[in-house]
Amino acid sequence: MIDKTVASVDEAVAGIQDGSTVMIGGFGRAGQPVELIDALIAQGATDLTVVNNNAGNGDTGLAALLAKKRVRKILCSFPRQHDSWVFDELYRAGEIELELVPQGNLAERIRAAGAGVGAFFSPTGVGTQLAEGKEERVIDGRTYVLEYPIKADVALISARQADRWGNLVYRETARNFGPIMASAAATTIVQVDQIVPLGSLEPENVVTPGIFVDRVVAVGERAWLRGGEFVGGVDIEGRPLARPDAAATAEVDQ
Amino acid sequence: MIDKTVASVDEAVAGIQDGSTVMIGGFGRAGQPVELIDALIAQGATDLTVVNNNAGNGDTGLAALLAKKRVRKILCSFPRQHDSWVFDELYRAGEIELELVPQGNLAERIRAAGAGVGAFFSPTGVGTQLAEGKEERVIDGRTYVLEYPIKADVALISARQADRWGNLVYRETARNFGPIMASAAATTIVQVDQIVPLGSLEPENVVTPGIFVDRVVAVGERAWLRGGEFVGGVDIEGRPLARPDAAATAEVDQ
Amino acid sequence: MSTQQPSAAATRITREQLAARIAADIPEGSYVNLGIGAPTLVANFLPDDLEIILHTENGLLGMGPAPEPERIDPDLINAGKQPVTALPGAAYFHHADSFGMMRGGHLDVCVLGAFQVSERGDLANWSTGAPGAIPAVGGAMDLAIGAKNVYVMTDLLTKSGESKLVQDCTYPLTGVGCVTRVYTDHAIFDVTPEGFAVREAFGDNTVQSLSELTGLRLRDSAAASGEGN
Amino acid sequence: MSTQQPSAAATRITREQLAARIAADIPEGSYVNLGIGAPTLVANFLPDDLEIILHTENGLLGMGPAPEPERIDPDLINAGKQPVTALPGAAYFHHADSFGMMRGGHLDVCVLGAFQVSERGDLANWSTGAPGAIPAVGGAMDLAIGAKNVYVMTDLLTKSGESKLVQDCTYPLTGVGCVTRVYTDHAIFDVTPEGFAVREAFGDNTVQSLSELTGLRLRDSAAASGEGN
Repeated sequence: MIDKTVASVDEAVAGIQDGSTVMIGGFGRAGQPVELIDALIAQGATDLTVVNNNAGNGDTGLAALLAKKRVRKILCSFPRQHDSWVFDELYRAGEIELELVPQGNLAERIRAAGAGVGAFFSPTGVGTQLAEGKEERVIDGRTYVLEYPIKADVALISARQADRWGNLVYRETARNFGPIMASAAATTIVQVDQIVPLGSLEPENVVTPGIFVDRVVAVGERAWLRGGEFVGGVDIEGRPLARPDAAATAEVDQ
Repeated sequence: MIDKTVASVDEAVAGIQDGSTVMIGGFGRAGQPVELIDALIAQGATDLTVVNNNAGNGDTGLAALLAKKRVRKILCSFPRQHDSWVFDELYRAGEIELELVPQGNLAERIRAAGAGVGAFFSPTGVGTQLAEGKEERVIDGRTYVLEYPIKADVALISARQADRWGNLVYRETARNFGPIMASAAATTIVQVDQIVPLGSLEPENVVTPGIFVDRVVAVGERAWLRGGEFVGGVDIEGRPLARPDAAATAEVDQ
Repeated sequence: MSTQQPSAAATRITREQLAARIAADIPEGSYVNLGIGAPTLVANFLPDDLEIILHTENGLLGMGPAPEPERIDPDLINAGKQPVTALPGAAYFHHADSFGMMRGGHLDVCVLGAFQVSERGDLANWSTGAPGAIPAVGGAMDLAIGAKNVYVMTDLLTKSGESKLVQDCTYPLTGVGCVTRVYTDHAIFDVTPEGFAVREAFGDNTVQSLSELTGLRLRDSAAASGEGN
Repeated sequence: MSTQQPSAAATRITREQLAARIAADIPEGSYVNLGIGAPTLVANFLPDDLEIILHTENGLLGMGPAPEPERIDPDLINAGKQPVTALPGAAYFHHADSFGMMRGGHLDVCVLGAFQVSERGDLANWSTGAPGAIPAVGGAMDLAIGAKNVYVMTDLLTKSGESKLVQDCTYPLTGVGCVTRVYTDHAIFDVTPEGFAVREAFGDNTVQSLSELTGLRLRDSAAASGEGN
């Protein structure tokens, strides 16, 4: 029997090596696999190259990994945000290397890695600083730059449900980088709200087929759902609304 | 109000010009938009370049379009089948031009057109007759050939359901080329079993977003479904099983 | 580059008026991406009785307005990471599909902010190039080259009075020759092969006064299209 | 190229035995594509108590056996356009995703037929190059270069007694250096940097007798891997 589920986030991230390239899903906080990142921090791997759209928000998740100085280099499209103070400080101190990639090239380069494309000509970034030194070619009268795949040793992503074969469905815009990162990493590790019995996911609606997934761990339902239904009552960071006593613990709540 | 639905297949294919490049969905008979092809035959456009995985089956659908000598050239991966006699005869008589493309390169070239990729390096076909004359490059120790997008003026595809915005869901392996062809054509025309009210299709499960779709026409439920549920009772060509009186009309039944 | 003292400001429309003006130019059935910042305002002026489908590059077509506070859904955000809603008829997709949609030219309109736009339609809106600044580009470069019509929404002048319409951008480029039209608080400009043409001047502004403000040779769109002078 | 009279045939196993032998080499949890024709037989010998996930390149993972005749579904077919079923845990996807899965190296095993396999692992299986024949390639070239392990399932000899294992393919190539292992009715051969190595000889066949049949220098896999001679 194929069973890709593991019992704990610690088991899920076991074996990640120092020096690995780690893709981390999410766009800002949406779809960010916070529990897996926390487990990676506890696991201790360092000298990592991280691929993410951003460079961490607040003090949790990816920002916490950065704060521990486990990340040598980050590939992303949008590091500077109102709550990216952890990255900002490291960058200004010269303690982290940045490869800035336009968001669509980032996505397409990740897809290319998963789909066995050796390189591709993209119209994005032509004539800009971010294409300097890259090969250019005019095709049918339009100028393109040659972009190469981004592969990873490990992908950490978040989805809503999985079965034991690793089939995944996501939720709303939290889908973002999950499907393409799952395809581009040697080992794909997924945190989900819930593991459902094989056959529960409608084959027409599976977004990431299990072939791209290696390990799945259930971390419990997100705070704004109950039994899979949206109930709300949280702010954009997932913290409970209008409960004064909740403010103190809000920083670790997503 | 956006309403991409049209009342008839004739209206759906109106305006297709002589000399157009027409993508036609389907893998063999699965997903082949037979009613739209019949309407195209009636509409009369000729000197067409057709993009399809195959080159027609039996005497209906794409085969019938070929038999009318409306097709100057076909791009496909697998023209020769046990029931491709129409194409076979035209090809042997030198009356149709063939560009043979490995299936995965065909799919990726169509996707590239839809996704604005200028060209891409594919490992498929390297060192074979089908890569002769193509640019080669070694990337990270592996040899690739450069492949260019395939665009079309029109795509004719088949799906299960659409809403008036043109959002589509498919059925099983009849999905095949539909989503990528929809993205690669200037005008995408879709036949569906059923048009459903806006909001009926779950946003998580939409396979082709309406942005890729221009016209939608309902052609009625396929013979092996009833109320959306599979009931069977047909052969692989969609003809009713074990009903002797049905044999005479079977050829036009799909 | 011409500069202009605030005290000598020509007639200007407000940012809300400008957003309404842009909204009025978007036909029903358009697929539209509104960039982060001021362009987001345009959504507030799209007529309720017209269906215009909003795209957000993080993976949604059919984006609706912000939810009530108690209905905020952290999984449902726009490119600016603000809470949004999804309309009936919406669809979700992953990032490669979303940016393929943009890069493939499927969006009818995108509206972007700008630091500078050149007469050839070059856009600079992602970096001031200031030393020590942390760079961030996001989807700006993809949007700039992807949509059929790239509209820029901006004040004509910087706070210090410099024209944002320029012969050549001095800030780092976002895209080359990509801008179709510039909507400013003073006037609307088309980017033409012969440079900027004034499509519509607001209030007391004239082609002449706008030329003085921008320091650029400007043409009259109506004249350019042969409809008069 | 060596030829062999049928009357002098060495011990051969049947096609069903060969399919069973291949099936036995596929570990549980593998993602497998079985090519059109003889390789399809392998599915019949995969143990019911092991989960091995079959891929069909027209857009399905988790392919099950053929349906009962009255349950044939024209929308649910394999790459050979035969009716199939979908198992619990299946997933559908479009052609670009399906071939990306293959090209991206995500399949563990694919099993293909062959006209010829060269000592360097070149595969010829799509065209005999006969003048006037209508060419058709389908997904053969994608499968050949995509899977982690490319197994060929074939008779060792053609009907006229020529070896299908060759120094250099004379038929048009499907893929270069792509074959991992060749399962034949006489023996199993690994493709190694030094050419074919006999992994397992069936019945009375020996490295020596197989060398004679194929006209090739063959090595013994056990010897090659240092496990003895």
